[in-house]
Amino acid sequence: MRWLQRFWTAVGVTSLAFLVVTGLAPQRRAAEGPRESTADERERTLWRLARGPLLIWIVLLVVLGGSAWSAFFPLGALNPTINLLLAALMLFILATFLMDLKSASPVVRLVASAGVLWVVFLFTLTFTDYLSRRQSLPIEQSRLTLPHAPSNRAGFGNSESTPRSPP
Amino acid sequence: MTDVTLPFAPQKEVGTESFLDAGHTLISWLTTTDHKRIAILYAISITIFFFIGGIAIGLVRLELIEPSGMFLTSDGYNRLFTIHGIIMVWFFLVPSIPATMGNFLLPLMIGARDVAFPRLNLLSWYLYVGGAAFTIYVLVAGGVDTGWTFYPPFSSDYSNSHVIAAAAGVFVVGFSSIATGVNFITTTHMLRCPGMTWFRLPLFCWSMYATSLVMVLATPVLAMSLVLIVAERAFGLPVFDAAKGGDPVLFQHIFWFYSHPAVYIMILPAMGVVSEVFACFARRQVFGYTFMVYAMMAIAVIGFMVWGHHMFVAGQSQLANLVFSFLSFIVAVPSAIKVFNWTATLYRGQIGFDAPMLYALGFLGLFTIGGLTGLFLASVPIDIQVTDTYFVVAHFHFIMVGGSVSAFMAGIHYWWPKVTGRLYNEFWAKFAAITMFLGFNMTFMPQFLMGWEGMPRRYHVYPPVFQIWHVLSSGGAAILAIAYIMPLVYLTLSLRYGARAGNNPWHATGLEWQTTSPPPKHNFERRPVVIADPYMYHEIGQPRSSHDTSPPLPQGRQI
Amino acid sequence: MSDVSEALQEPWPNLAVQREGVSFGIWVFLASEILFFSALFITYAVYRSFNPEAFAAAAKETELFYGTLNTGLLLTSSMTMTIALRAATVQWRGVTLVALALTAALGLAFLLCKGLEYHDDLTKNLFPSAAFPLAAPPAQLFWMMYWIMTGIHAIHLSAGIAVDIAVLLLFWRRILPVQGSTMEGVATYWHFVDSVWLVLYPLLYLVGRS
Amino acid sequence: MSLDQFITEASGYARRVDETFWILVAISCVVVFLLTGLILTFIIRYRRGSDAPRGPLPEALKHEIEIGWTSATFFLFLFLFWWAGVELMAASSPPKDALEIHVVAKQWMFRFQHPSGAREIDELHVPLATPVRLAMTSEDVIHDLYIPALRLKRDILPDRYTYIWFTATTPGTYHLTCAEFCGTNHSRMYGQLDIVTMQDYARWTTAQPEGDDLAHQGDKLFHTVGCSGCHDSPGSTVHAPDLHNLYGRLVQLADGRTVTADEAYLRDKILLPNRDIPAGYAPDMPSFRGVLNEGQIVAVMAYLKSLSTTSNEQGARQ
Repeated sequence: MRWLQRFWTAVGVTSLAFLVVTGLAPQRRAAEGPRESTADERERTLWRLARGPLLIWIVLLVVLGGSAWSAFFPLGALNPTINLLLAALMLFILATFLMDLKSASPVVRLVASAGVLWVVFLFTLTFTDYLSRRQSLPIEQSRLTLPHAPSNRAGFGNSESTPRSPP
Repeated sequence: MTDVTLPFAPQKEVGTESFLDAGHTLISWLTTTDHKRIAILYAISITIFFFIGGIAIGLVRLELIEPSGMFLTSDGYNRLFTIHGIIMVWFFLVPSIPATMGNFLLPLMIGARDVAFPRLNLLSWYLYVGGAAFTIYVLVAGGVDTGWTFYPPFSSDYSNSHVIAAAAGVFVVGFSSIATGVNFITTTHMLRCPGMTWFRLPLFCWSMYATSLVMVLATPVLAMSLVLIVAERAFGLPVFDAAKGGDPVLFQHIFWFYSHPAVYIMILPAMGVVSEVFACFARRQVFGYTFMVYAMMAIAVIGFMVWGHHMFVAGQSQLANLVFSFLSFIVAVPSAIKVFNWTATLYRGQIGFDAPMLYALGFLGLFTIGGLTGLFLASVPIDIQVTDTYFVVAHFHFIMVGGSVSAFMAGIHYWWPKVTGRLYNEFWAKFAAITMFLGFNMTFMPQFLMGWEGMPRRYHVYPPVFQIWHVLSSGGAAILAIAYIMPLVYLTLSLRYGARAGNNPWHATGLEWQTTSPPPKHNFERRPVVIADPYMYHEIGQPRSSHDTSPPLPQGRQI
Repeated sequence: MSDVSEALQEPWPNLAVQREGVSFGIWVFLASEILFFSALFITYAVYRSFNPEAFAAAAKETELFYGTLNTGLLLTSSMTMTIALRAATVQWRGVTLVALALTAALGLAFLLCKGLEYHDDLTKNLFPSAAFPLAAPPAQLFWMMYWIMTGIHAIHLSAGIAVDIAVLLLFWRRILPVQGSTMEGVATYWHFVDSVWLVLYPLLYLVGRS
Repeated sequence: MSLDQFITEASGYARRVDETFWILVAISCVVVFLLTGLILTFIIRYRRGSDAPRGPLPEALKHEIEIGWTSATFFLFLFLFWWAGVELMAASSPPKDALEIHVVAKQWMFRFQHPSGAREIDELHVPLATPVRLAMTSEDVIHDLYIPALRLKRDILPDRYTYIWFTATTPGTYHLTCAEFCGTNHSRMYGQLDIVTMQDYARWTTAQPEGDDLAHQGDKLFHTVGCSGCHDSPGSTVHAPDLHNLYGRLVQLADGRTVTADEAYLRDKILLPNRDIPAGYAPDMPSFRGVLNEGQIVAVMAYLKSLSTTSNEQGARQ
């Protein structure tokens, strides 16, 4: 693991160099942000800026709480469904309001959904295989997933004529 | 040739400095953010790797002349074909056309000053170099013997070669391809010059766009599959451990989710290149432009849904076999359409047989055979017989070497005057093109035959009945090696001794030909505007004399 | 305005296109990242669908407290990051810097909690090995997924924190103008890392609690 | 060694695969000749400077041509898919009375175990005109059993069963080999398939030195490794299920599900005994992973099967 140490050393040295360079850089004077003069106006601007994110934050925390809380009720298969749906809801809120997909151009939204669509390709086709497998399954599971399938396995143990004794 | 005056074509102004003259120090090259210089950095790196991979397979072919081997141990043999696969796939073919020609031409063709993120572009080259460093380390330290596919549990538990370093190399170079992909997609969307609508994009740009799509969406999955292999090998985590209920076949799913689309990363750019070349040397508009565009996008998207045809014998379910077989047949349709369209482009043309055209015609023939044998592999019963045999080896070499490398050569010869401002020796170029075609067929045709007869791939020693085919194949490989060295020589010589090319030696219409050769640092002296569809070669009408090479209507001009 | 001319970079014709381009480019990269994680999710999904009981039993061993606390920390950091972005768009340097610093602090707090949690997990021998306490072999698959998923997420978060601090310093020393597309890129990436955790949380912590 | 060992069509399935193959070859040849002909005609007729007439094509025609060849290719490919798919479906499930031979692959050899108990390494004897089913598993990495003459190939996975089956029609000696890269001596992992008449197969079986058939070996193992201590001693303090007549029966599990005690279930119980406990029993059986190797597990399972009166295997044993 020597190379790992070297790697971290390199990371450390680079970060230090970065800190030194930025720290020593000459302070340039430039126009300061919003030009509201009074403290009152600044406060109002701040409130206007932070209001949206704060609201979203509260909503997200509530949904998170609901998700954790629901996990303790014995609902069977409904548990993961609820949890994942709530996660999807949180992702949707996050992407729409905090990642600004709401105001993004259509093509940006297209790109974001392309990522998701390709995940759907991956899942659909992979599960096409796994949900219909009759062989090469984990041995202890093969019978559980396909209780009714007229599987190869049905013929597996039919030993009616298996041993062919010599005449 | 160079004294033809072109409408709208800018004359080389006094004081116009080409990108090559923008700096002559090594540092100026290593810190450049100019897409054209990065393209050249890439070109040099992939050429080096092409020849390393070539030497590896040269030794393999030499070894295979005797059924029981000549000078290698089995381990040595396994390491050679693995390194050949890893280098040729990830360090040559994937970056070959996109990172060199794509980098150089995409901004030129759409009239941009550079790619969208020039520093990211440079970073992508450094990532390539980083990955390359790992691979060189693997080579020097003793190699890796898993095959380029890294199947567990062999790669994760049983191999005692440098799997982790090799996987790290591929992982890093994967991010280089993602960076290129992100850059190209953003460039195509955001930086098209005025007048360059989507359906005026040259097909090469479309091919780059489609390729980038695949790079961006497929490569990360490969990266993760390698992370999982390393997690199992380095930390002992039971990722694909069947004894713990894990599934080694799952790795194959994840791996081929990248590695089949990767084939399209290799072939789509080739399709783009030959579309340009056919149009230019047949002096005709590409037949069915819109169909070509849709076909390319269809290949890029459907290409993601066919990976399972690599796993027909791997223990995949029968239903999945059928589904993947069906989708594989479907994805062959757009490829077939493209072949028909190229052929139809020749109809009623003014066909000239310059070197790029010879390479492109070679591509057409070899790609057709590669594509047709793909149908064999898409039908499950035949695939069961020929998969993991030399038939498959021959098939994908027809696509990747007969297809991609021929197109790569066609592109190099076509744009060489633009990049360097020099013309190469036409005779040697044609001679190399024909030698390459013949050598290629001699190498890989016998492999189809022995593959069908049952000669498995990755075999160090083999049944003597196949010796005749192996000898033929090795002979072909020798010819092929010579054919690949020839361009290296005459192209290098042309840098010094070649005639000045002029701005548009082929009288081509594309925007890249409307600037100087080599182009200035910011590509165009004045702002380019696109005024026409691509490939208006036919606009001039009937030729006035038998040797007429009237300049066509250029796609755009600088204002 | 001098800030604007500084902010405009090479190939872009104007600032508006550059802004859109950067945000577009970041999203293309995120699409790639989605696929990166999806390879983990498919592995998890396949294994869990074949070993539901073992996964439920194994997931009971995770530290729900740390998991939920960390989710809260990340959600809060997303909030502060958005405030930083909003402040940057009106060029309010002070608020941007404070919000960025808060975000980085929350990110580091997440990593600290994660470290404590890892420590607890390791004391319980939950890293798959010969000493692994749970009997059913597929339980090891769950914990394998746990370590890889949280590990890779932590690496992403560390990268996010590094970029966050770097931008903070660049803004603070006025090397980069506060107005600019840089901030948008950083914020979008940060939210993405947060989103990944939102998926990991129910997969790793909420299974088998009922 | 001659080429016949590879290319002979040694089963009906192989013959049908070949038919499909040659049809595809014929189609490919037609396409290649057509295209080559067209390309050659075009590049000669329309070479630069020739006096062949040129001119633009009518727009409408262009569109029709595109649609024409797109749909033609599509339907051709659809047909090919259907053709190959039918082939596949026809070959998908073996007859129930197939002769079952176990294959265990390891670096770098194949071990075959016949129902009679006969074992061989890198050589497989099978009777003519009898359906044979190979149940395959690996002890280490992924291997692949490839029998060119039967046009069959299937990966062999660790801790998994994969299957192929065939009915050989042409007696002779053929090649079998590993087709999935499995390490250093991958290319030396091969053997031969002997397709012999039923009489010869029987004679060969009896001539094998292993006197015991699989079930007898299993019986011995059952007692030597300690299964019988709990499962076969009525006086034992341990409450373990009686294994007589278990095979093939429905088993009620503790969590309410019902499963068939098939081979996979038995194997599961030997290796991972504390999953899916039958109703009324405690999860207290030790795992035999590492105690029994693949071959021995097969033998024990054969013994357990022989305890079941629903099969007539018992009769065959006596």
